[in-house]
Amino acid sequence: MRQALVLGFVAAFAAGPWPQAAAQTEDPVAAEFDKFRAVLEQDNPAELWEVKGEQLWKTPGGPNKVSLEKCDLGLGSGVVKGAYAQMPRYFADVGRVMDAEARIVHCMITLQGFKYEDLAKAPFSSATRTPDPVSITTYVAAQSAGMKLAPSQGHPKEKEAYTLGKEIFFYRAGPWDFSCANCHGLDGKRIRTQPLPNFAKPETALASVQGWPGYRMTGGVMHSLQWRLSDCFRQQRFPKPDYASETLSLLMTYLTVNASGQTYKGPGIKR
Amino acid sequence: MKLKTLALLAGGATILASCATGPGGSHGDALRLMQRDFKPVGIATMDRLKQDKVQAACNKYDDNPPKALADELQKEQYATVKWPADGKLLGDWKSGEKIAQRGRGMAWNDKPGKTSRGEPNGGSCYNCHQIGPATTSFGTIGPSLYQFGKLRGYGPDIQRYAYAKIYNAKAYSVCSGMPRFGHSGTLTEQQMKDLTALLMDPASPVNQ
Amino acid sequence: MADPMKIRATVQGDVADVRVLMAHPMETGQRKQAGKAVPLHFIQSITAQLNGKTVFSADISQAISRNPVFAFKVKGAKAGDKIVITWKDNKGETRTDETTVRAGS
Amino acid sequence: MQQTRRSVIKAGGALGLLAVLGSALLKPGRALAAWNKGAFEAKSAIDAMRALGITNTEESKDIVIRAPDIAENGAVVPIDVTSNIPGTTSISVFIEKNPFPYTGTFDFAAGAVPFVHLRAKLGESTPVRVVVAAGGKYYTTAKEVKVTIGGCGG
Repeated sequence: MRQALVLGFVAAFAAGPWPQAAAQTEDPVAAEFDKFRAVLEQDNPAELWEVKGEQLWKTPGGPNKVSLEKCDLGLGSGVVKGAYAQMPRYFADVGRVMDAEARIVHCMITLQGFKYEDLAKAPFSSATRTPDPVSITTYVAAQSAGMKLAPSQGHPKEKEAYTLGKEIFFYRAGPWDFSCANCHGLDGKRIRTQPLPNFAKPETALASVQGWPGYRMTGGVMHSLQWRLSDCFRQQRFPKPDYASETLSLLMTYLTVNASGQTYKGPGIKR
Repeated sequence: MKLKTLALLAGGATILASCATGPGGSHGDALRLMQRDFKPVGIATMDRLKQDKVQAACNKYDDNPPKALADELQKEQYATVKWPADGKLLGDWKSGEKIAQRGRGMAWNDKPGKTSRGEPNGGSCYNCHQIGPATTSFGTIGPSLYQFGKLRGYGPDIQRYAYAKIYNAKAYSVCSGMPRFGHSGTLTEQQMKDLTALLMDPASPVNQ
Repeated sequence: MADPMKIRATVQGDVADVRVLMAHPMETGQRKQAGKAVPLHFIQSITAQLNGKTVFSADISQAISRNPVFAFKVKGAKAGDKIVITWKDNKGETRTDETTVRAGS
Repeated sequence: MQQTRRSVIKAGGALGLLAVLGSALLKPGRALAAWNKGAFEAKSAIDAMRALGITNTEESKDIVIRAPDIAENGAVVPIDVTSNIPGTTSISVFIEKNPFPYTGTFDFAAGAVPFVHLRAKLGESTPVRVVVAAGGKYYTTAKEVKVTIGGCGG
């Protein structure tokens, strides 16, 4: 009965001025997921890591026993509010574009004295351990909740990053001939029951950024975009991208710029 | 060690982008970055980043190459199909159903021909296709295969089409989003026969 | 020591809406890590007090999701009241956190 | 045997017939303060209920279960239970097809509203059964939740 109503609603709006909204409600399964995703987001375990990340940011740590409060996320030394929504961006001190987590890792190395090799050894969360950069990224991301995504595209290197990121997104290779676009360059498709938003289109690109860092229901762990993209390459049957590498920052630039101007809700919940 | 860190964190300054056009444009610089930033893991070796003729053509033409080129490549791809020596194309649909359900294999922690759990590689078929009526959690990237044989007939030509499509999807549509399961060594001959049976055996639930 | 809970309590009219996030692995004993089963490890009981009086309590199993989330409601609460929540797991570990009821918006 | 028990549970009102199996002397409400190991380790909802002393239940439309028809991920299924039955003192949840169906009992005292939000693991598609203790009696209802394969499966 309810299903019939939903379908009727969709039919009424299919020819309306909001094709995107229609595409989202078309699938009753997706509609059910959306409804309960909102319930889950109301109390998101991600908040536990926001608290932890804030502590890690503010407490002296690492071999140098200093906090990260001098870390420049692009808006000046120590400014966290709004920084995530404007990343990836170009950093003159490293001569390249960095996403939030890559920048945090950079600060942990340069300010706190950590070694990249140590941070990159097991950079992703497991059931029993959440690496510090993941918690810190969650905290930093939460400080941009409700803000419009505005990754900077003013510097030539930022424009170049977008172009290169786009090429990486569309690069078909590997034993299964996959590019990112094979799954995420199509409209209104799903894998199993999971919707696959088209990240190449501004209307649907937000889904590539929204909800990350995210509390992932599978395994009950906190993951950032670094993990998401890395694991996509695993599923793509590619070799493994280095943690916090430039390739990942470039790909994130492509995705985030496509979603520019849309509101970022902060850390989310993911399947 | 320190050099590596620097390369990872500040490397970009040294690589300049040429004027890339569309998604199909020059990816020389992007590829160079990927070759620097990706590392092999187990069976996922670095040569997986190298494109073959089909991948390169599809990339270059945004999955829509000129007809003459597409025809030529499709012919080449069709020629790669190795037909079973015993001439039989239909295996066991029950085993085919399991292969269609399984989505593992060929990734970082998997072994040659086997998943990390020691099962034979899966075909990931349900990820993209509706197949048997019992599974409602199917993907929609590919067309529905429900009643595949019932709708198309159970004759030898359709059998050969199904087998060859699984073996090398690019033989029929050169930029198809479907992997080349035989050509890439993902599935064995027996597995592909079992999948063909899942689609073509009149007794398979797919054809009920 | 276990990580702190995150508790939110807001009052609308005279009903307080209490929502709590707990950091706990809630291991079912079925999960394997490196070929070995991870032993059962889960919160067994929870009590919540409003100004020292138990209002809500629960006995739960390992089927509650990892990093548990609960919400409940208490009538007769007002802004400034104290909510104290305690959990105890099957290994005897326990954690207590508190918050003050805030006026809802 | 288990299948039979399950159909009995599905039959709902028929559950009352099982009263004779348990001790009719046990009073509703949790008899012991201690975590009920026997109930939590029971492999069927019926056995768990028996261990809890729940032996006579009545189907009720005054219990509202809000849970997804299809769960996006069986590892985290949000469940809201509201009892509109006057005098409700506790809400118990049984995920019938889980290896250990008894998931928990939530007790309300001193002004607590008979409502709870929880998130549970569902191993497969299953009825989620709720038993409410109120005014010396037990009331029950259930909701079916479907669990499917979500992502790439790899």
